[in-house]
Amino acid sequence: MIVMLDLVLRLALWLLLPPLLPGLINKVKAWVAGRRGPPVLQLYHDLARLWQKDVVLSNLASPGFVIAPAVAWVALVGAAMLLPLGPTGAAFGFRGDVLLLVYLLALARFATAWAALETGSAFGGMGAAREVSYAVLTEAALVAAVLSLSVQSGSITLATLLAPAAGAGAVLLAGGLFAVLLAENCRVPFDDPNTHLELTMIHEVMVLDHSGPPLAVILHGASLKLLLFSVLLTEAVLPLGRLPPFVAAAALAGGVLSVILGVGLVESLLARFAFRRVPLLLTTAFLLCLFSLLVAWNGGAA
Amino acid sequence: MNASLNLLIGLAMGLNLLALGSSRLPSLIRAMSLQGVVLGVMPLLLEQGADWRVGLVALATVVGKGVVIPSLLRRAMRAAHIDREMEPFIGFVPSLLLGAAGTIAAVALARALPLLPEHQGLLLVPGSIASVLTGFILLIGRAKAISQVCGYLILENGIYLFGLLLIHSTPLLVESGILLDLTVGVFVIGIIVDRIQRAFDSLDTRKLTVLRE
Amino acid sequence: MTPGPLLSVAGVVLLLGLVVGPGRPQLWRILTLCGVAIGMGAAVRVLSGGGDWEWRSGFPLGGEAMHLRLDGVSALFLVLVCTVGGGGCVYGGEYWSDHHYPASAPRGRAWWNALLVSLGWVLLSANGLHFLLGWELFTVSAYFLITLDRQRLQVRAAGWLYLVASHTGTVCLFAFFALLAARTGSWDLGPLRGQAGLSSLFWLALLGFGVKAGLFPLHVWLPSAHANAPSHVSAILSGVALKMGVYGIVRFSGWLPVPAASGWVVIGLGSVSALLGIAFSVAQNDFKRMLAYCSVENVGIIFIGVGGAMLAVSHGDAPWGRLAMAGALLHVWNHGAFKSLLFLGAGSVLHAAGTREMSRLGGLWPRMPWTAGLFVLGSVAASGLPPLNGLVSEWLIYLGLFDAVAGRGPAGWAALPAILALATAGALALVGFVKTGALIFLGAPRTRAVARADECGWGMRVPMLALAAVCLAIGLAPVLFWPAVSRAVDAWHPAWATRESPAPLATLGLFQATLGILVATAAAALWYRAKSRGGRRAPTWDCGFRAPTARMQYTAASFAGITAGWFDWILQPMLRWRRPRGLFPTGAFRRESVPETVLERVISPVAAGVLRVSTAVRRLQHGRLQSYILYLVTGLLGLGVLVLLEGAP
Amino acid sequence: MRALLLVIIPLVGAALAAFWPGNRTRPWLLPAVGLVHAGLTFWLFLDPPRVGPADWFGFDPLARAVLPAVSLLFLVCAAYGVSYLQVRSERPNRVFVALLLTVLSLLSAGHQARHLGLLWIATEAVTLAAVPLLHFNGTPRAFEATWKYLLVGGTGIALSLLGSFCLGYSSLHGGGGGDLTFVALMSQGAGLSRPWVLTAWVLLLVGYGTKMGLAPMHTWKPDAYGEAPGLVGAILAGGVTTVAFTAILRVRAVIGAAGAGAIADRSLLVIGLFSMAVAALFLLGTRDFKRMLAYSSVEHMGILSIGAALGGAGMWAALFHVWTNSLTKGALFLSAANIRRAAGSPSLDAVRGMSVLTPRSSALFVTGLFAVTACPPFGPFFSELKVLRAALAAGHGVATAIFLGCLLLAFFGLTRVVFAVVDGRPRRAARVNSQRFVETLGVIAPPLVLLGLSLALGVFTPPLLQDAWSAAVAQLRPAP
Repeated sequence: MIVMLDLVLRLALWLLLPPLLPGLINKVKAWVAGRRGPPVLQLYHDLARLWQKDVVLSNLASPGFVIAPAVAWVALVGAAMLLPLGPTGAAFGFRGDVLLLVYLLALARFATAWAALETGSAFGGMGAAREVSYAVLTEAALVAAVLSLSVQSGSITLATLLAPAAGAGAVLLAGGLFAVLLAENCRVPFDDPNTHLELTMIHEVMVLDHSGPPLAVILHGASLKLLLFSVLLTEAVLPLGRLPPFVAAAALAGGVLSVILGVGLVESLLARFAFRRVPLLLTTAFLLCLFSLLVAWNGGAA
Repeated sequence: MNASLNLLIGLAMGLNLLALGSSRLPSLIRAMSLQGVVLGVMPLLLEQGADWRVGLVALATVVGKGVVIPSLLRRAMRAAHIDREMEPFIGFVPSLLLGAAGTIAAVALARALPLLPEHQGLLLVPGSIASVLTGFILLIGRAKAISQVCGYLILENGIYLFGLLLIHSTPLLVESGILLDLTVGVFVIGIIVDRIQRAFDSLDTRKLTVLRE
Repeated sequence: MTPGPLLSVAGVVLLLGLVVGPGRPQLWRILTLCGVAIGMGAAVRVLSGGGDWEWRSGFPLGGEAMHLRLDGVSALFLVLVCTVGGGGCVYGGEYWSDHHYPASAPRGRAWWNALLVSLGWVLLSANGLHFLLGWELFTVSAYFLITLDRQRLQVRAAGWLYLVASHTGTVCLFAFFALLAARTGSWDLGPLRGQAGLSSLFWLALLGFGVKAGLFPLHVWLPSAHANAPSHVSAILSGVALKMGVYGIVRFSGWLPVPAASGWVVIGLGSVSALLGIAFSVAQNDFKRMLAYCSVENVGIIFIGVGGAMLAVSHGDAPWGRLAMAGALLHVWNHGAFKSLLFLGAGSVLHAAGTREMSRLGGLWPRMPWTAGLFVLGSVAASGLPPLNGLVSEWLIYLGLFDAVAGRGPAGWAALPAILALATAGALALVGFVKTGALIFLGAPRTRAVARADECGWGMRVPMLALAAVCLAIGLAPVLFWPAVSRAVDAWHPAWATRESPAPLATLGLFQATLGILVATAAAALWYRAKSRGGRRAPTWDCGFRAPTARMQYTAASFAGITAGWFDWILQPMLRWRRPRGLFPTGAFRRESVPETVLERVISPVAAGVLRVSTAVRRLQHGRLQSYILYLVTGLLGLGVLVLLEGAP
Repeated sequence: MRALLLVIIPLVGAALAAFWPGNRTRPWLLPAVGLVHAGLTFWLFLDPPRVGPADWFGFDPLARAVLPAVSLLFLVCAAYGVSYLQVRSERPNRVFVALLLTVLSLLSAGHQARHLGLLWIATEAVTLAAVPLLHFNGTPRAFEATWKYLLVGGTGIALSLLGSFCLGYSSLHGGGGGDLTFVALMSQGAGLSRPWVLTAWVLLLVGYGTKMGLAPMHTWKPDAYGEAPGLVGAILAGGVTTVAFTAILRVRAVIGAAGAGAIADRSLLVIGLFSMAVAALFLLGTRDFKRMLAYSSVEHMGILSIGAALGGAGMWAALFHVWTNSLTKGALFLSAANIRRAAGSPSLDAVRGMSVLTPRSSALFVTGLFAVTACPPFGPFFSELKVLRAALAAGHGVATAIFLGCLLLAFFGLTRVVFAVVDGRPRRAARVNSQRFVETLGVIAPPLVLLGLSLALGVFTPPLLQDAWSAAVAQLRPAP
């Protein structure tokens, strides 16, 4: 019973909280720019409206066009459920679940890119190609980060993996993972979620032809992914496992908020990179994670 | 006895050089046939004396190499209207020098090979090697089929010379060898040279290079 | 029944099929299916704990008494042979029918059975001479299967390349087995780990079997052969024949001692194959070549696992090696299943559309919904994504390697790059499969040929469905397959036999199954919601572009452009293009092709050099008798000098 | 006496053929004599006669180990010859048939010669008897080939005579009374004069090596095999080369007894490897499928020579390879002859797509290709692997690597040529020409039988045959 309740609460948290984050980011950006900005809860309104809206499908689209967003969303929810939440630990942890998390993210990516290609539009192809290509580097960085955490903790179960601090390499790891977060969630400087109809985007061009409930699912999934990465980053860097439960919970919340703040600030202060420089930045992120891995390896040996 | 034999061997070696140096086919054929006759006489001069079989071999050699083969060659030569070796692969002067060097090498080489007591002092081994080398030089260096046949026959003369060492201990081997070689000679000349002459209308081996990679 | 009678019946039935096959397709199909089913029975019996089977004949064959042996390792591969062999046989009946190919279809049936029998023979042989015998027969039958369509020059060229490459490998194996026989004094094979003097032989085996397996620098024959072969043949080549190379390495690294460096080399080669194989795969425009290169990647993944296990053994029998080997062996099955499925799907597309170029396809899903669905399923499995089988085996390998890293021993240094290579290769595979699936099935048809395409019949559909079922079964219930795999691992390294499964496969299976159910539910729900919200059809919006044409869609080269760009150093793409000029441009084009770099940049120049030597040497046979005599004299002098030198005290 | 019959019967047959009136019926003498000869050989094989140590001639273990292969090959080729000569009924075949039978007789004599001189006489006589067979076609190309065959072969045979003299002379040094039987020479052992023995070995190896076709003395081979009728090629490649090889083996036994076995083995190994390398390089580029067979033959002579150099096991494998190579090469020659006849040319420039015009011969040709390149289950696979194993057991690592490399290059070359002949779309000239050639049973069955024999020999090597090889090895390499 307790287990069920735990599960339901977690699910509720993961489903209800994410749409808040984009609103917060927008608030930060508005605040930096000195504007009022849209309401924090804007995305909730949008989602509700989209869910009610009619759907227009491309002539060329197969059922996969609608199914894929659902697949991606389930994959992201599954990944989120694997992630431990600070002091409460994971809903169900097992050896190697961290790899499953990485591959669930990949499944979500596969589905998103597939859906983008359904309509045969050049934009869809462009976005999908960029999405899957850059993900090669982010995935390498993510796995390097996981390796570094695993070396440190001697475990490959998320709950124990994320409990101790990142140690000496924490700063490197934080930098690397933050870059991965920005790239995976299509934020500046990799992508610009605000511009539309531009040839240089990733995520937005992939969902150009989606409408109504599928689009709502996609947007919700995107925000869920943002939360997922924020939590992952926070837990990877902060030694939550060593703190008392309430402090840990507060630290987690604070961590997520500061990540969001960071994203907002980056978006306000930086311009989007030219595309040919994106791989360079991602390689840097990968190298940061790799260095933290080496630090962890040597630290353990010493 | 040995002295007269050595004299004949020396004569044969001289004929080698003559064969190498002659540009006209008739003189080449003459040198070859003369050498054959000289060789044919040799068994009769060997110390051990001669029985009827040796005599037969001698006769066959003299007749074959001195008469039959030269006449066949001359006939082929006339049929093909050639009497001169043009543009040999190895020139006459180089051939001569090579032949001379070969003769010296043969003498040197023969020292490395021990002789039986009864053969001490005989020049058979160096003479044999020198003739074989001469034969090779002609085979390699001449363009006309007839010259090559002469080379082949001189090569066989060399082997014949060597065979004289053994003619009394292993008569069968030597005698049959000599006779079979004669047959080859006749075969080559009588049939093939003739056929080639008819098929190609020439005895220039430069034309016999259709089969190649 | 013990495996013995089963195997002999299977062999006889298959041989009977070989004999009657050319004339009677129906009977052939029945016989072949019976044969593989019975063979499968024998293998399953061994894998389900029925005990190993071993048999020695009283009579000699080729001067040696026969020695057959079916243990866990060979049974595991035998299951694969039977599965794909049966599937391909059914598929081939419709795909390569007598109606379409009256000349070659009968031949193809006979060679198919010859291939199956020789594959089984290789797996059973425990005698070096007989192993080679089966190995060569397998190579030759595969050659004739590849070149069934001998009229086409391309096919013949690909077949010849396959043949000579295989023969190169076989020559290495000649040396390997002959050396083994010379050192042990017998052709008999079996566990010989104690004889340390044999360890250096492993390098020969790696070379010989590596060619067959398609490890990276040795893979040169693979893309063209797999692309040009009839698709059911590609399926068995890629799904099964490559695994024979893996089998060889697994078999002999288990039976013979290996050098200390071997684990490092194998895991290194595996990583390189995985990364570069998939890099080439992503850059292809021909979808069968793409699948072929993807096989190079998967073989690389398998070798990462095998190399990891070898490292573990050489580092004190570390238990994580068991995981790596189990992952590798399970991946043998998995790759066999999903790659065969993909090749069969590719064959269906080829059959319908008549081209292998992705950039000439598109929009096939409404015409071929079954093929499209099954191809996507195969793609998901091949990309190693949950909830299908590709993930399970990769996950096992990951677990082993992560444990190696956690152990912080020297083996960790090999495991670290391997993990990164595995992860990167996985992400690249995703690029490749999204590209391939989408370009073939999604969007608008790019050429008219596509518009006439038709879905394949049930004869081709059923084998694909069966293979898809295998992918699903291993993905959703891996725990059912664990005992079989673990028996194979134990047969490889008996010292690990007592330990329990260290991987929570049951939990993984539960998670995968739940995920599968949730995906299905969510998809259905969203589909229903979309339908209820209108689901109106309209032209693709495409940012308001009014007259989109099929030619404006993304092409294969543009999709892969970013990733291929990172590998330009090895891909060496050849670009030919003409810019549009003037106000009314005409005749602009841009063609990009990716050569087989190792073949064209390394092997071809070497081959050209050898041919130059050959040409130079052949000039010596110029027809002049004088020179021939000179050669003879030279030979005489040469031998004289040799004897003089040798004879000198 | 029975052993002598092997020589006499074919000679009688030859005489009969020389006076046989009918051009159409005369070829039947070939299989008739071949059958008697094979039967007699088989009888002798099962029940070998006693051979006295001083006998000049006899069916000794070495003859028993090799001669049946030649006899078998001749029988099949003779059967092929009947159909072949019917196809070529425009040419008189009196000389051809008579000399083919003479060749058989002389081959039998050569294999059974236990005397240095006799051996030389038989070999020389075979050389001469084969001359008219080579120019059976009567074309200028054939005469050119014959001319080269005769002069190169003649030079070689002259050198082997010189070598025989040297060996004889060395025996005189050792106090021998001029007895040149191999048994007597071997019994003299180290008493033979060493400088003369070594000189003799070099000369004999070059001389008989020329006959065998070892590089660089192989130059006559492509021309002769390329221009001769297929069955003559098969007999030359499978029979005459075998005589030369047994000659080398017998001489090597004497050299070995004289204490120079290691030197002899080294020279055999070197010349064998050199032959394989040269053959492989030529095979890579040759554009004539009949010449290709000649180079392949050179390669296999190299393998034989290497096997002979590798001690007892190697020699055993070499004798095995004599069988497998003779039979397999025979099948290749006969099927190539069919294709050549149908296509009207042996050149790759003019021939392709023969699987359309002569499907059966092409299938046989391709099968023969795989058989000769050591593809199981045919015989060469087993014999070559045994050579390989012997080489590795003897510790010749580098030589083995070269050996395998040459096999590989040869495989490249052979497959290239054969598939070029078989595949593709036939040319018009070949189409027209091939209408005059019918693939009757008479021209298809012989190569098929040979392939079947090669297969059976590899898979089920008769124990009796294995014993025969072992006995021959014991004769040639007596245990010290």
